[in-house]
Amino acid sequence: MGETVGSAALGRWLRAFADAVSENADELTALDSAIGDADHGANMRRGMNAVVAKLDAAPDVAPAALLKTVGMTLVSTVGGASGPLYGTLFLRMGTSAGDRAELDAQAFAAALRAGLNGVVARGKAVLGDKTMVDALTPAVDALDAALTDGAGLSDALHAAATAADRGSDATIPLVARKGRASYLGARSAGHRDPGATSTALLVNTAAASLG
Amino acid sequence: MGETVGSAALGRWLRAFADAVSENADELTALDSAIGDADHGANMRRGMNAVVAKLDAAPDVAPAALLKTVGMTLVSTVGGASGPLYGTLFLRMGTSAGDRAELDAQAFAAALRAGLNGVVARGKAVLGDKTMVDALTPAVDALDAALTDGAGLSDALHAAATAADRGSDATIPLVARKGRASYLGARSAGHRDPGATSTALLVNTAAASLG
Amino acid sequence: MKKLINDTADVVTEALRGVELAHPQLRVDHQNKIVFRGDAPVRGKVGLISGGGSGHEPLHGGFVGPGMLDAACAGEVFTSPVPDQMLAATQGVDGGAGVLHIVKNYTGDVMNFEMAAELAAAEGVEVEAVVTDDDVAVQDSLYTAGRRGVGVTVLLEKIVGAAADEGRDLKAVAEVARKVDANGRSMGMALTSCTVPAAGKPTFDLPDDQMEIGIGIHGEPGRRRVPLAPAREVAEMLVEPILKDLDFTGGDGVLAFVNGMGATPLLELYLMYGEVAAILRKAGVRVVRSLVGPYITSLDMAGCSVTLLKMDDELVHLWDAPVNTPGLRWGA
Amino acid sequence: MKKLINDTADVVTEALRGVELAHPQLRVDHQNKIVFRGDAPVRGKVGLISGGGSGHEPLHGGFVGPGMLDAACAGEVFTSPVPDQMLAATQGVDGGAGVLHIVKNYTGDVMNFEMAAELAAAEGVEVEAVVTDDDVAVQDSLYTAGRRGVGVTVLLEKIVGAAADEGRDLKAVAEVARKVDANGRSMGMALTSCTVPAAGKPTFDLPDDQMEIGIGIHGEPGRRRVPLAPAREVAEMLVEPILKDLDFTGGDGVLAFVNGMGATPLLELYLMYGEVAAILRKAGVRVVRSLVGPYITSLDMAGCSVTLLKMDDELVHLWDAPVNTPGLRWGA
Ligand SMILES: Nc1ncnc2c1ncn2[C@@H]1O[C@H](COP(=O)(O)OP(=O)(O)O)[C@@H](O)[C@H]1O
Ligand SMILES: Nc1ncnc2c1ncn2[C@@H]1O[C@H](COP(=O)(O)OP(=O)(O)O)[C@@H](O)[C@H]1O
Ligand SMILES: [Mg+2]
Ligand SMILES: [Mg+2]
Ligand SMILES: [Mg+2]
Ligand SMILES: [Mg+2]
Repeated sequence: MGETVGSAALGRWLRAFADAVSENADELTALDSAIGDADHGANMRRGMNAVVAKLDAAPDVAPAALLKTVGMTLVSTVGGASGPLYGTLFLRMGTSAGDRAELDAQAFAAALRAGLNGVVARGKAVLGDKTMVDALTPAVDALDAALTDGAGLSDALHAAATAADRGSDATIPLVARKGRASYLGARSAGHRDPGATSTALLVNTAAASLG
Repeated sequence: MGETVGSAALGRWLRAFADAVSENADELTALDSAIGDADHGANMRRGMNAVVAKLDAAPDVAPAALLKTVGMTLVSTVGGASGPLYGTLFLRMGTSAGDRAELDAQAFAAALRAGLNGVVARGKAVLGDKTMVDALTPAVDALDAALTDGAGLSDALHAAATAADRGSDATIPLVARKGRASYLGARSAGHRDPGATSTALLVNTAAASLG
Repeated sequence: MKKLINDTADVVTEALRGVELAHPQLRVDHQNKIVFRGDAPVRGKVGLISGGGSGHEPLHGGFVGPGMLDAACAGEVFTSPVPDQMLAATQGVDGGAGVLHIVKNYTGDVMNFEMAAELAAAEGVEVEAVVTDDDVAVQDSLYTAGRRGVGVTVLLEKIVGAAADEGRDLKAVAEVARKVDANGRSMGMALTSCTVPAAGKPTFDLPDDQMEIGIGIHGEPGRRRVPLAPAREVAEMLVEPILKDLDFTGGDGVLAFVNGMGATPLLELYLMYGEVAAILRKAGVRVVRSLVGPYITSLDMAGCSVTLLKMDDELVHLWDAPVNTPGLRWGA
Repeated sequence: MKKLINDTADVVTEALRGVELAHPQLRVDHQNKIVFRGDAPVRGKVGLISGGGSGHEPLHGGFVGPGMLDAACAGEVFTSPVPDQMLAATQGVDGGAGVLHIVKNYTGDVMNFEMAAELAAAEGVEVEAVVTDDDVAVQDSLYTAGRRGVGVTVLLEKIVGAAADEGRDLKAVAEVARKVDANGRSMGMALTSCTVPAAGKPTFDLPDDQMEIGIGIHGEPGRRRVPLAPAREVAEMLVEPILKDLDFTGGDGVLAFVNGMGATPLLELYLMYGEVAAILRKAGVRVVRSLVGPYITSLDMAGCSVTLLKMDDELVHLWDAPVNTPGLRWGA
């Protein structure tokens, strides 16, 4: 633990996320049953299991390489909408990490924002479309704001996690305009978005394992 | 009503049988669900509805012609195992009736026995195979016996009906050796045979409407 | 009951209307519920007809066309057609070389086809009948109705259709048919019951954790009810009694046919085919041809059956010959 | 859950094993879950690949072969394949004339195929993509994911396959594909839910007396839930929105396609086809070709969809051209 994030910390985070996905896979799939095709839990679990296997096989790499491996593994194993989106998130984080051995709070926040921008570029969703962007955007904003206010990384990530949870909650009343749920039109309202839910897990496990 | 059976009486009998089949169609099908293919009620109802339509269209024919029409109508509309069997029963009764305008008790009994023989010739079932033969054989035997004992047609038909019911009951413990139920082997035991059940209805309606 | 139908009494009639509209190369006699090839009777060719209760589609109507049947009689759902239909079909396909009746071994089918053959003979048409009885789930005995005709019927209609197309005479065509029946064996299973439209509810109750092994194509209960098992064990339960009944090793190999009962998706049928093929390989049975899909079904029953047919050069040649029907088509 | 499977994680892998064994003319890349025609790449011919989540069989793997696709990528059940698979398929079918990607319009499929196209371009393979989006159940708008790709995909793969077979170049083949998509419309319905193996229970609850109109092929809920109705009313509910969306009268007529969702028997599909044809006749729409059967399914869902495609001489000619795949075959 500390004010910077290196490969060991990233590994802890990703393993914690993998555990959270596994524990919540049935719930994620249930959410996807309501407004999608009942596979988001299975997709994310398959992908994160593959990520953990990669981490086990090659633990000692720099943050950029690690994040890119995670991204490519997700792209190659998840499929569906979440594969390219989560994959792009980590690929862009890797690019943003550059050749740093450790990311300080600012660099980590910048990487996460680069990831968010990648998700938006790939999926073309805007805030309020009822997607993972609705959890990720407020989380990245809260992280930046807390750091600007002088908070430490840990406090800032906890603020981000709270924002991600709120963003996930906020998807419930929305009518989906992107992804499979958009086929439902008005009937998509009243259901939590599965991708926003898994993204909230991602940010919460970051708060628990980083900083 | 009387000691002889003419076309009017035959018509009453067949209409009564049609009504009984219709009322019991669901039960016959349920019996056939247990050890067959769930269509005996539908088959017999379709056939007897067609018979009634024929009777309505051409009521004034001699017994032989009437019985042959009934037989041919059943052959042409029922299908399955019961179509050829019930059809043959009535076709042979018609042949046996010859050119009589009225069948006395002996002639009626002889006709029914001819019908039974036709069923056996067509289906090759013997007593105890768990088929309609198990209801029809004791009924014909009881009819003959009662007439030999000096009973009137009405009493003799009531004896035949009782024997048919018993014969139908007696199929319950049997293992089927003919028809679809034979595929079940030992599992056919414990179920009443649908064809024996409809045959008992046939003999009971005869007792109620003839003699 | 959830079905895409109107009145339960009209299911067969209305489906035949759809068949006629979808397949202009076929002709439908609506009164007699017969599907004819459009050019029947074919002069000089042995006519092939079959028929049976409806609910097994594509069997038989979907197998009418060049290289296979000349006509098929549709009975009510799961009820044999009547002799009048069979007689009309026989007369309609008689091109002067006689007519073969392909009959699945069910009491009703056999008796109705017998009556039809008697009527046709009286009309001067030469008729032979061949009865399929390939279902090893049923004990075969002189004292029962014998084995049911199931999957082999599909293969037989194709192979015998090719033999008739080659111009063989009625005796020779019937001989090929009997050879196919003698060399084929089948066994089926169900995960769920079918629902006969007129009955309105499932024919049998099958608990969520049970399956029926040895099921017939009319939802007739099978050999035994057992707990759900993985596909590879199901494949064992179907293949093992077939291999016990007839030696399929050696010779010119077999045609392996995994059939869907109606509600089982192709994904599962291919998975089952993989399991069946693996068992056959282990047993030393060489597969030279295969067929996977719903070809002889049981309405909306979920489940499958396995059929093996011993092949020889003649049967392979006839199997590969062109066929052009809605249900099976190649080379044409 | 009652399915003929082993482990839920192995369903696709094991089904592909069965596909390979049942169809020696195909080649299966098990690692990448790709079904290839055995002779791919075909020199000088535009390569056609498609792919998507599994569970829609015969789509897409069953449509691989001469006259149709060169390869199909199988994703997990209802989950788009990944770019690695699509790249491997693209490279495997590239005969020097470029490769067309046929993509059903789902966010996941589109994004994965986009990534694959970027990778293929980097490897120097010329790629065009065409996206099918024919489902009128879904509101079409710039601000949503747009319409789903459903039944038209089947027709497109056949027609475009014939165009590629004729030796047309990539641009021309893609143009035919876009023409088919622009002229086709579909609408589906479900009587029951499907069950995704990994989920283990039905995707949605549909009461015994209700049906879902406008369903997608992944069990995505549709336009509305209504009480069960006779087939002729169901046909109205499907055809009417299609005719409202595009004028199908006049011209060279239409191809009418009644598709089964997986668990609906052929008997009902033909009955539905009769109803659809009757409505079209009344509406002045002339049917010149037809297709009836389960071609783009949704696992074990009961229900059907209707697709209409406006034909012209070119499309009729391409539709009638020979095709030789497990799922569609004629003239070869
Ligand atoms: N265009 C998009 N932009 C951002 N996120 C999206 C987009 N489309 C879908 N998603 C996210 O993906 C999630 C669904 O993922 P998943 O179920 O794994 O894939 P699929 O929809 O292909 O089955 C949705 O809940 C949503 O959060
Ligand atoms: N060989 C036979 N001889 C006499 N009766 C028979 C024979 N086979 C079947 N049956 C009778 O037919 C009945 C079944 O009739 P039905 O259900 O209408 O025909 P199917 O069995 O063709 O569906 C049986 O219950 C039995 O009584
Ligand atoms: Mg999903
Ligand atoms: Mg019956
Ligand atoms: Mg029957
Ligand atoms: Mg998915």
